[in-house]
Amino acid sequence: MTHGFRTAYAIARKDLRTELRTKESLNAAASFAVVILVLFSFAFPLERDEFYAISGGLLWLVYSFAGALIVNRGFARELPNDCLDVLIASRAPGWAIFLGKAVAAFLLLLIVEFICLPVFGLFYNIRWTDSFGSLVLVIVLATWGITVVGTAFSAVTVNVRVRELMLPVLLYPMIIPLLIGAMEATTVLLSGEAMAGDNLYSLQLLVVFDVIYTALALYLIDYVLVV
Amino acid sequence: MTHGFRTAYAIARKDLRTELRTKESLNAAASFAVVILVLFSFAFPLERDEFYAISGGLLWLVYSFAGALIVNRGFARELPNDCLDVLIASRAPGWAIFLGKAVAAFLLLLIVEFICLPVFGLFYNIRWTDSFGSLVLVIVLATWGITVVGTAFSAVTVNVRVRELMLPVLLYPMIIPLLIGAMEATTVLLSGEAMAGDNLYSLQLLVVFDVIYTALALYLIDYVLVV
Amino acid sequence: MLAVAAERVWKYFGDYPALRGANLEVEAGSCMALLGRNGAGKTTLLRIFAGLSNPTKGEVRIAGTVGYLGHGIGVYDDLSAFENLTLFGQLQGVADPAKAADEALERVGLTRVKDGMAREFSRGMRQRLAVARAFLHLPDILLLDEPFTSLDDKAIAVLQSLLEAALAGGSTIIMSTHQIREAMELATHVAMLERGLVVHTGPQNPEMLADPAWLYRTYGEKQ
Amino acid sequence: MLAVAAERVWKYFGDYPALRGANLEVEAGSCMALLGRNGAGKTTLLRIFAGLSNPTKGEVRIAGTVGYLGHGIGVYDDLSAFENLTLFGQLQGVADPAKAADEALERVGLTRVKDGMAREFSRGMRQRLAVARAFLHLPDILLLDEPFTSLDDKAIAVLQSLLEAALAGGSTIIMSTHQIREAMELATHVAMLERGLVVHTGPQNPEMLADPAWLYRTYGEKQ
Amino acid sequence: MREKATYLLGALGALVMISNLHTIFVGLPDDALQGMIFRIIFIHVPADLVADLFFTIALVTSVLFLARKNFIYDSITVACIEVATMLILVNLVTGSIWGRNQWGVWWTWDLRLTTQLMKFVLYMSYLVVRPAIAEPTQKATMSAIIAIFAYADVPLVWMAIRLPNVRTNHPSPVLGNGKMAAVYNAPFGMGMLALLLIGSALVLLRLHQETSQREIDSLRRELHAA
Ligand code: HEM
Ligand SMILES: Nc1ncnc2c1ncn2[C@@H]1O[C@H](COP(=O)(O)OP(=O)(O)OP(=O)(O)O)[C@@H](O)[C@H]1O
Ligand SMILES: Nc1ncnc2c1ncn2[C@@H]1O[C@H](COP(=O)(O)OP(=O)(O)OP(=O)(O)O)[C@@H](O)[C@H]1O
Ligand SMILES: [Mg+2]
Ligand SMILES: [Mg+2]
Repeated sequence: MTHGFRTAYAIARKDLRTELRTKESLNAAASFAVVILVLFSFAFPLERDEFYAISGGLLWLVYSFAGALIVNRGFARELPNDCLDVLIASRAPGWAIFLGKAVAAFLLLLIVEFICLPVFGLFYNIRWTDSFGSLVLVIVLATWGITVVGTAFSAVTVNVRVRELMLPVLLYPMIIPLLIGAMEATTVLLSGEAMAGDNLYSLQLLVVFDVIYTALALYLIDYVLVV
Repeated sequence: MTHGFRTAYAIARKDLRTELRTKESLNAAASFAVVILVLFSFAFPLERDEFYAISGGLLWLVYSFAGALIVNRGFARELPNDCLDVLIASRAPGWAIFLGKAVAAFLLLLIVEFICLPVFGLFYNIRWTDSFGSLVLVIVLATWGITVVGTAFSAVTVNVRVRELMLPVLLYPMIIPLLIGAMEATTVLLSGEAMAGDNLYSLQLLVVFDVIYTALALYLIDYVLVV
Repeated sequence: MLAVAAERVWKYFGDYPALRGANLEVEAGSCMALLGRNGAGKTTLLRIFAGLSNPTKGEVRIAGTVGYLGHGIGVYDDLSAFENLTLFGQLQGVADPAKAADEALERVGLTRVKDGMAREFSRGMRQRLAVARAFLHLPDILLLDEPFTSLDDKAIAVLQSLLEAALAGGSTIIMSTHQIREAMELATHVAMLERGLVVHTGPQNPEMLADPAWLYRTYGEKQ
Repeated sequence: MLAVAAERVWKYFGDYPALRGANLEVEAGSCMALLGRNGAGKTTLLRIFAGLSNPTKGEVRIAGTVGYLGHGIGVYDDLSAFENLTLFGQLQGVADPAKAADEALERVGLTRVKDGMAREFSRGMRQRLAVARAFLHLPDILLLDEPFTSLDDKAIAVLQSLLEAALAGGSTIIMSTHQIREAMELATHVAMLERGLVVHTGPQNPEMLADPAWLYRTYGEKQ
Repeated sequence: MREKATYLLGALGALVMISNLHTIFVGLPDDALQGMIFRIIFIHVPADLVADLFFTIALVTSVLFLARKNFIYDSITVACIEVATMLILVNLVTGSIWGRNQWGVWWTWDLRLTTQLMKFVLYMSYLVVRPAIAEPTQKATMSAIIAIFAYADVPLVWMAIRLPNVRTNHPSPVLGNGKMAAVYNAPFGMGMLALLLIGSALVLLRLHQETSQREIDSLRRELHAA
């Protein structure tokens, strides 16, 4: 168990270090997110008030697109030089490899999200600072859900010929419930309402989603990695 | 010249044939597009009339996402077994290879788009049959623009380590003027207005875009293929 | 004492049996050359030994720690040589990864470039780094899949001397190869696979050294 | 008559010169083995001959049509053997692609499986298909980059016999390899590259056959 | 020597800038319509014009690289694009501040603003993709192609307030058509000169870094290839 967590830590550190060295997926995801924001704004020429009604939806669409790019790299990062084989052949348990990669992707996606947030606020004239604390909670919960499902599917598709096609096709339908929860919660928060009463529903949804999929992924990953 | 066009035809046929055999990017793009349509309808809880105002934007967002998936395969399809080397080493001129791939991607994207159109009409209660002729014209012009730029960048990024990240990063900003034109023209058409007068502006934009980028791509492709 | 044993191991890829009940026993301290035609199942068997693949049927016993070197070199291009080795030291649960890394770099003669990124290394240096990585935790058993492929004479000599040192240190080696001559300079035993079955195992003998085709002619399928 | 000539060819990768003014002349009808250590520039030179890369400086003359077989086999997995060959026939501007494809399949002995998808072929069959593809338009010059790598004895024999037939038919062959022994069974000439320069060219001689290391010892850099 | 000239150029630019700021804030009266904020024009517009100039140089050097394969052109291209992209950011930020003051919002989606933002994003993606390509010749070639493709947005931004019938909130052209008060001409010219000098100094600095980086890289490669 301790060895497992140490392994997870080593792998997360490795992923973050190589990523921060090349900044490939960070740069790509961040600039992609900005481009999508621009595209949306052009696609939807709405009034400012209408934007508040769809602000949560907009934000999470952008986040989920950026997320797909980042988790796509997850296990794909191990493909050159057959590093994945070496990881598996080492004594490292499967769940630890998975956890390390998921944590790294989670942190990277969070970075991208917190870069996008002010840009989003600026472009759409939306105030996001009022309920920042609750917003962070929602973002963290939903982002963990996206990365845990995404990293799991990145392991599933890592040996598929058309990986970059298959990952989004698998990922988006799976995270729709999560996104709906996150979108609702975010719209509520950005519109200035408090996160209480009925609004707590969507938070509960996020927590349940996270718990179920994290457990599933940690449990099933061994079957995915060694066939 | 004739040899060039024959080559282009042979390559387009090969790409279409392998694609129709495996249906990899067709299936992926089509199901991705449908998933996005569903996501949007959750993200934007708007009234039916409001949907008309953003219908063009919506449609072209979906089309450009599907397009990115399809053009991504363009030159990437030549990577396994180093087929690209063989193509280049054959007497085939670069512009012919490019043209063949662009035409194949164009046709594949058109297929996906015409699969999505009725689904879109159904989900959002939008009538698209009234001005079908003009709509086809807009779709054809904009789709050619997307595929020509996309295929060019698929050649540019084919040897890049993180191709699947870099292609969308390059593609979207480049096609935004095109998408703006296509979105406006489509919204106009779907709202029942005629394609005349001021509305012709966006059509002109599409034509200019297509001509410039096709010429650029055909001219520059040799520099990309052999370094 | 047996270091590795495979008992009636089957491996199906879909409906196709790549291994059809292969038996193999490798004595601790020996160097086994795994020979066989393309598609005989050498890589499949080695991957099962390394834990990269589960046998469909049959049993595999491994007595000790394993180091694996496949077709890819298994190091990260964007990490330095030293970072690569400490990472794998941590994964292997080595007590002092930094020290182990330094020692391994010393063994393969890369101390001078320990802070260079792996991506900038030449083919030969990459190969050395890969060996350092596979040997890092001084494994009891080394599994090598076509280790001599595409290497020049100098690189082959380096690899052979590293393997010799490992053998002298008591490690067990199993390697697949088509370059029988290079392999025979090290191998104490040979095993021959054919269509998923081990059709011959035995100690190396002089005929094999002199005439690499002898083995195929003697034990191989009649054509 | 010269089939291929390189004159003071330089190739920079960034600021690093992989070729530093290499000169090479290959007589039509000969079989040239291109030898040299890892990183000497063999692949770089062959790719320049094949038109896959532009030399930074210097001149390359190619007298005739070229067939290229690199590390990858260069056929599409999702096309049948026949479809693959007709496609390449069309690209090469062969007069009757279907007929040429049939003949090529006949030559390499794949007629029986001509409608099978390439992805379903075994390693040996894929190699044959690759050779058929490279030979399809009966090119005057064949460029082969490490053609024997990872092949078993049988596959090597098949490839050698195909190459022999091509040579007998008047083709010129240039192949890079580290498997000197296999190459010497065909080669009429050898050239040795070292750090981007051709340091020796000449006809094959008996020493090379008996002792592959002789060449490196005689012409290679003192270590 | 080269370095000293570069710093001198930068210092000169800074001097011009400071003296011009003095003129602008002390010598000019507030604008009748906009009040104090109009002064931002002396940064806002030159930032974009100088950036466009550098983008144009980058276009030319990109074409030259493809034609001549000399890495110096690639270095000039990337130096110009980096500095120009930064200047575009200056234009965006000043425009945004101005917009907040005049329109009440930081941002609005019209053709001018959007195309300008796209210019920024396009050249950012140039800078993002570059490091992902390892082999220098390939990096330079692909970068040149991207720079050529990206340049198409520059005239588009220009046209965005000059074509009839486009929906935009941005003021229509005032330069070169006599719509700007004559007193503004001198400080505007000085603003241009200041940014041009500072921009050129930065470009030269980046160029210097880029070439020495390539030398270091090649030395390291020689060492590692041994
Ligand atoms: C973020 C918002 C803005 C952006 C991205 C932007 C962008 C630009 C660009 C690219 C130019 C120079 C190119 C050209 O002259 O065609 C320009 C010029 C100019 N801008 Fe802005 N601008 C913004 C906001 C504003 C605002 C709020 C004002 C004033 C209310 C303003 C006033 C001007 C003026 C007067 C010019 C000179 C026009 C000419 O004669 O060419 N801009 N702007
Ligand atoms: N992942 C896979 N999916 C399907 N078939 C496979 C897979 N891996 C191997 N095979 C098949 O199993 C058989 C044995 O393959 P293996 O790679 O073990 O052979 P090998 O002895 O290593 O051959 P070579 O000398 O060519 O490396 C082959 O027929 C191969 O096609
Ligand atoms: N695309 C590239 N980018 C950077 N450097 C390269 C590239 N291709 C080759 N090189 C370098 O050029 C030199 C010559 O490489 P080349 O592949 O031609 O050698 P080779 O003789 O074929 O070696 P091997 O026997 O290992 O195949 C090497 O140092 C290599 O690292
Ligand atoms: Mg094998
Ligand atoms: Mg080579």
